[in-house]
Amino acid sequence: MGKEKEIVYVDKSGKRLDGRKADELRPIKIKVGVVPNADGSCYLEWGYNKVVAAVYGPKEALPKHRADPYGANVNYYYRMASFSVSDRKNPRPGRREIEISKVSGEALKAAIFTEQFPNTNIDVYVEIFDSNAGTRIAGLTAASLALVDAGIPMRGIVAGCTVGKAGGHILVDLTKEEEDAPDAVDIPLAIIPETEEIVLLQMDGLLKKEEWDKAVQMGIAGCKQILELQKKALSKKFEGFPVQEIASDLRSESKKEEIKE
Amino acid sequence: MGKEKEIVYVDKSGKRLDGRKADELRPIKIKVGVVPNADGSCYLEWGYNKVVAAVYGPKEALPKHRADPYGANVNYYYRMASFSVSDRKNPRPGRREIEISKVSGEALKAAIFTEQFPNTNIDVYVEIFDSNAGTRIAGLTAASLALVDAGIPMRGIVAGCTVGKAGGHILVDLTKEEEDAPDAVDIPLAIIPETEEIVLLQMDGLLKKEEWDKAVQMGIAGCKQILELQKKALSKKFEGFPVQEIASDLRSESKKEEIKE
Amino acid sequence: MGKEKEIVYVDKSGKRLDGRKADELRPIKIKVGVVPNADGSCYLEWGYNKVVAAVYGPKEALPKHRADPYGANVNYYYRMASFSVSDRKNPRPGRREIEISKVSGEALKAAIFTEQFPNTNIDVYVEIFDSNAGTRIAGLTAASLALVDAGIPMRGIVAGCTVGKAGGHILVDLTKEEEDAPDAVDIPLAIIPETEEIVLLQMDGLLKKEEWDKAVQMGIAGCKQILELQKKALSKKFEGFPVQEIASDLRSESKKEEIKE
Amino acid sequence: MQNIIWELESDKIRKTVLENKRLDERAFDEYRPIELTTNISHNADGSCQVKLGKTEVMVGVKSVLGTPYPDKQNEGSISVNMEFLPIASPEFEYGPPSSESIETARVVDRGLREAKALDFTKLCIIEGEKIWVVFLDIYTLNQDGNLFDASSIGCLKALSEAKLPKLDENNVIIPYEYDKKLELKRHPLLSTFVKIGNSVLVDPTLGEEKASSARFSIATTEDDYITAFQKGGKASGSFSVQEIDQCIETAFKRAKELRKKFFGKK
Amino acid sequence: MQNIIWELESDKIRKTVLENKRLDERAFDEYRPIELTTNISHNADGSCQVKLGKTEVMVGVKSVLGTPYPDKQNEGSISVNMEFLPIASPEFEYGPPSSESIETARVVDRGLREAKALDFTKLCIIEGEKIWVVFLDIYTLNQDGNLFDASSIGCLKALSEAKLPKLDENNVIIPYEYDKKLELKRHPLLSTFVKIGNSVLVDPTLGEEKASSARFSIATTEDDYITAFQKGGKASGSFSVQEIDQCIETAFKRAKELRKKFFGKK
Amino acid sequence: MQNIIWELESDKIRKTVLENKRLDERAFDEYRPIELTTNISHNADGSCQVKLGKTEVMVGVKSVLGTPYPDKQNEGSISVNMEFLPIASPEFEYGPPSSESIETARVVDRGLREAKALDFTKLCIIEGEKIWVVFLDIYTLNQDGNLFDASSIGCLKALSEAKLPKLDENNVIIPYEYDKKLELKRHPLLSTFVKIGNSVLVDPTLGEEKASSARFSIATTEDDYITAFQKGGKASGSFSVQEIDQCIETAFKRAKELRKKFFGKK
Repeated sequence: MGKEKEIVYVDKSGKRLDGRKADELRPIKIKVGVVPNADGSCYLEWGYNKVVAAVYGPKEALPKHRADPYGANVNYYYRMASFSVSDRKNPRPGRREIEISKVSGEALKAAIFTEQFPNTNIDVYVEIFDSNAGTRIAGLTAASLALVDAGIPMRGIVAGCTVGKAGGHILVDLTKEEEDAPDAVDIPLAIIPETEEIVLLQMDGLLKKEEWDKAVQMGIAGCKQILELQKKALSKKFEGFPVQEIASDLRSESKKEEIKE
Repeated sequence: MGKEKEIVYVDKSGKRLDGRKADELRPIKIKVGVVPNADGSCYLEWGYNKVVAAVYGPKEALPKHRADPYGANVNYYYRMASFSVSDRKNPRPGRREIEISKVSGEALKAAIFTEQFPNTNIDVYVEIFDSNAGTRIAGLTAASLALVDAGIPMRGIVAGCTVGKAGGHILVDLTKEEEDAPDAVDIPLAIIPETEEIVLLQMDGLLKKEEWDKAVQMGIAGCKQILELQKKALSKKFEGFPVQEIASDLRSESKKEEIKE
Repeated sequence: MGKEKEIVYVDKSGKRLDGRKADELRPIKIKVGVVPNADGSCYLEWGYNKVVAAVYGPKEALPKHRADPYGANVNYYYRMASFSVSDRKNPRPGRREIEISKVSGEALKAAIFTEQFPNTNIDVYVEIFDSNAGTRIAGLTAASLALVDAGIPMRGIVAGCTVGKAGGHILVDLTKEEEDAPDAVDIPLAIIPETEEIVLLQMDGLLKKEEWDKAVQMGIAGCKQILELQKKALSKKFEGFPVQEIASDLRSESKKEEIKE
Repeated sequence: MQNIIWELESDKIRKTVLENKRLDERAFDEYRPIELTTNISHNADGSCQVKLGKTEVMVGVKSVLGTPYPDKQNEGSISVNMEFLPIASPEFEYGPPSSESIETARVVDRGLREAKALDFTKLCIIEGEKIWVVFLDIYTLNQDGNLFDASSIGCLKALSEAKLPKLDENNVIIPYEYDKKLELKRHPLLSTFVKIGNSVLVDPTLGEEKASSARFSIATTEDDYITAFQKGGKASGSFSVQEIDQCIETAFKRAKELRKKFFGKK
Repeated sequence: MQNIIWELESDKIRKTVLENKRLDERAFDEYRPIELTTNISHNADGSCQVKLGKTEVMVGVKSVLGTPYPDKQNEGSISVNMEFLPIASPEFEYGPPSSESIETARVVDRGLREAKALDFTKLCIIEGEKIWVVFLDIYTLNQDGNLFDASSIGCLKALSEAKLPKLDENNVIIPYEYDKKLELKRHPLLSTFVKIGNSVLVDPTLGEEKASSARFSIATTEDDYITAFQKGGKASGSFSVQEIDQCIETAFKRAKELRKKFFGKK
Repeated sequence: MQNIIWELESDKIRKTVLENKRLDERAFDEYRPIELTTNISHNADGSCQVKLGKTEVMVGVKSVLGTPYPDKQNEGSISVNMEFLPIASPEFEYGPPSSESIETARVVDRGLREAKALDFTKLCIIEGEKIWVVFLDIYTLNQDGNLFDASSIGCLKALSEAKLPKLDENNVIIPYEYDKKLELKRHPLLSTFVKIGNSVLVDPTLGEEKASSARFSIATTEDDYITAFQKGGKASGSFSVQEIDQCIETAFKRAKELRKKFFGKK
């Protein structure tokens, strides 16, 4: 093990393994309104990650004893296609998918005016067709737009961004390769950018308080970049343009963001 | 493989491996009304195949949201006993059993006046206790009689017969040995003989159009032979004879049929 | 096999492998009222066996079509913790647990005035956290007290005791080691001691009628000893003493019993 | 609806029993007629159809290759399973086995296993490596009570008819070829009783089961062993030691008759 | 509510068909436009997105190591599975696969397997020991009818694009490295028809499926074979021999066009 | 009914919190009393019963033999599972694990695994072939809130007491004989907070959990690492960066006290 060539996660010129800078996101494409049958939907590519999110509802909550008279249930289903990972995944949902569904649904619920829809269900389906680190955040980001597309009133769009550590560096939007670093720490983060409220936050690994302080600021900045892309995708859909494909080269986008901050 | 002794599926005198002719059925026994608790039932032996079919219903469809206000649901359950095949079968229903149940139920539904029984279920249970090719057709043939026994009004009795190819020959009612021919094609077929309406038809393998043309005619003729046996079994039951066992030596029957055609 | 050293299950002085006499029970501790959320509960140690029993109910039976208008359903759930046995147990309930739950629930039902609570469920949960032969009887004994603790009216307390054979001797309260004897017979027995009604009785092995005659008398005597311990535990709880732990050294107890008989 | 009909039936049965009679005129210690038909499936290694009055079950034996338990390196094994087919009763449905079907299968299984009806070492092929696991699968065809006893005799008969599959030189099963018959060392048979009022009745019909307050089963062998007890029953019933003694006596007598009739035991 | 809307839609479709027309103005033997996009997942060994009108499915291929069936020691295997994602329709839900999804997967599976579309001996790595099992997983993205044909062409295209993973010297898969492409020997394609009144329509929309009395599917190959039939449909419909002949003719014609367009077959 | 009672309780709790108080008079950053009892099961390799206020869980360790993951040939593994026993609450029922129990088990599991609390290479028996899989099974006995922290400390304590089973010369487990103790490299402990109104409370009771708008958990170690975050909660709540900083401070302080008290760490 000690003999393996050590990987340099950020080189002297500040470049990561894929050429990005520490605070730079991978290329992202977003298209709102892709599933004709759904009340709202979104297709999102984030690096190699490919996600389709669809929303059905609000609709009557059945069976009735699971209805909430104070507001809508938000049922979030995060699932990975069998071919979306390196080893074929068993099609049945695993414990990881169930946990991600739970925390993602709770994150969205924090942004939805659920009280306007008592005794209903809002079903949010997120399917991952290709993956390379960061799928839960890609899914949540797409799901947030599918909710807007479905006309569900929200206190703000939920925007997510992973931040973490690899090779001693704090980095946004880790790739699979970076997540496999021996000291890797992965911090999925989602906020309502307008208020900086944290609605999803998870973390595993060994992280010092000072590292967290730096990471959370980079993560929030990343979420704000995502928000701009989300808004752009929504305006394309709702200005009635015939949307074919929305390619946002994030590398140039993110440079602009850097200047703004 | 090439060295294996080649099997002659039909010999020079027109005889198959078990001595039958191309259009000859295996011996068949049918007995209607064998399960005291059921509303209708039938026991059927077809070569080595042994089937019990039972009908319960029409009865109130529960849960109510699955009731059809325009007519009865026909729920067909084809299952194989664990010991009915060469290797012990897992008792849980497999994908094959679920598919066979679906197409068999749809075949029967085409013959039942379901519209006379809105919001009800007609449950048809078919259990295979021994098998040697052709069990789905044996099951459907028995189920059709169980429905009549249950007094459910039908546009006609459904009669089935497998037809197929082995060793280049078009044959009715293939055995397991014939089904294992390298060029085997298996065509389960069921009709309402009076109108020649096809209510079940499946096929796998490599079949030329001309072969199909021949096969379908032989299959229909086979179904008509089956219908006669079905009628005989029903009349035994309903004429009130003390039925012990109905043995119809199909070999002699089928000779008569040949002459008729 | 024949070469293995033969185990002497009862030595010349009448002592068993753990020093007990043939009719002597293992040490038992009982504490009533241990689960704050439950309507009634009991913790019981019996040799190495450790059991928690809790009762919820009577409460409305749902779904309604499973309610009994003539009396309460008694739903008994006997389960073993994964770490309660030598090889880690799969957490899903096995066929053994389902059968034990069935006969134990039926045993308790014989003692409960279920007719006083039509259309309700009485749920009895029994979890085994450590085991060494006799867990079903330990569970039933604890469950009976949990029912009393829940204030459910009963014709009598159900008391249980295992009796059996090892090395040719009829013994009460077999240990795992005794149960593994080549000629072992295991007879779980539970009665309502006041009337000597048998409410649970199972047996496997090879037993002569004369052996049964002896066994049943020893078993009934064992059950009566248990009843005394059950009453003591209840009185501790209900006299309002601050109960910390009820340790009943059965060895001295059982000697007294011997004299009485 | 169904329930109301059974309630009325139960009342009638209880009244009749009070007059020391049964609806079908049997004596309290009298079985219904039993018919066994073997060799019902050429794919099974052994099989038996049982008609006990109107109750009917099918039993098939299939032996498959397995590995021994760590603590029984030189012994094969049996596995009894039971499916309550919905063919047999409007009260049965598909799905995970009910606690009733599990109980029946387990009582039959233990009855054979613990009575050492088979010499399990004869089911060992290679010590510590390869054994026979003999599956006994029971299917209901018509439910009219006492599935316990119908299953018990059906399994014993199917076992007594069963042959082990033939193995080739690599210990792979040769389909449809068979080796020696399984040899039964003992013939344990179950007898089941229900209690109605203060009476104890053998071989209950479904109606009698529903009218009863408790159930009790006993297996006995030709060498005068009791090999299984099982007390059950959904209502609030119990048995006294005297009642159990009475059941044991009937069970021994009845099992002896059945062993004579169906297994050629004197 | 949903049901009432579909009832009204069905009435409209049936009336239109009586006038020899379809709601979307297609001829009875006319397909909807088809678009295929390949290589949609870098983790899949091959993949294809299919749009057939508004119906949309995703297909991915993953080959995993397995052991051969006892009776096919020198052959690999395929396994087709289908998930009706609730993304695609308010009528779909998670849980055990529905009989509809099982039927679709099995018809596609048999269509490939029995037509010998692949040379299964080429999926054998070590005879009797190690083979490739090629998984084809189909996911619905939008349901507007005829999932059969969309799945059939999607699977065939994904297979035709798929490569086998590379193995190291110990026959362990090297992630993201690939060996040769899978080679297709035949290109069987399914064509599905429904019957509405006395008319037979190819490539039904969801509305047409719901308005129909029966469904019929046929797979055909470039070497003039029929390789699969499947009759189905929830309503009380049937087909005559003549109708089936008419379907066969259309199926051959249509499959030829699709093979030319998407698989470069003349 | 149940729901209405909880609604009233929640209102009361929210009002009390507005007055900077808790119903049980604790300070916002104050834990309930904790009691640990070890060695509760002689069949477990290590075990611990936790009482945290009225919340109670049982944890048992069982190590079983397994094979290593392909990418971790020289490492053993742990597996944390949690069962919400219906003994503990009228809201729990048997069946497939709820998302709540899965979340709890996974947070505890990752907390141990990612903090490298164990040296996983010491769980390797033969590289690439045989490893220990250490199962940690958590059972609820009474649910009064904060099952996260009760499970976290219960698992750590049970692990710290656990011994590996002894193996014979063929690497088969010798029942009830033990080898060395498992050695803990780090002692990560979870601290859980809820938000009620604008206040953040540590170690919530069940009532406080139900009255809260969001939940947040942090694991910390003796060497000043944060090793896990988990934000959750069923209502529409969120946390600010400042609130999280406040939680981190309390979590470090509290974990230090617990490590001192129960693990002899200064």
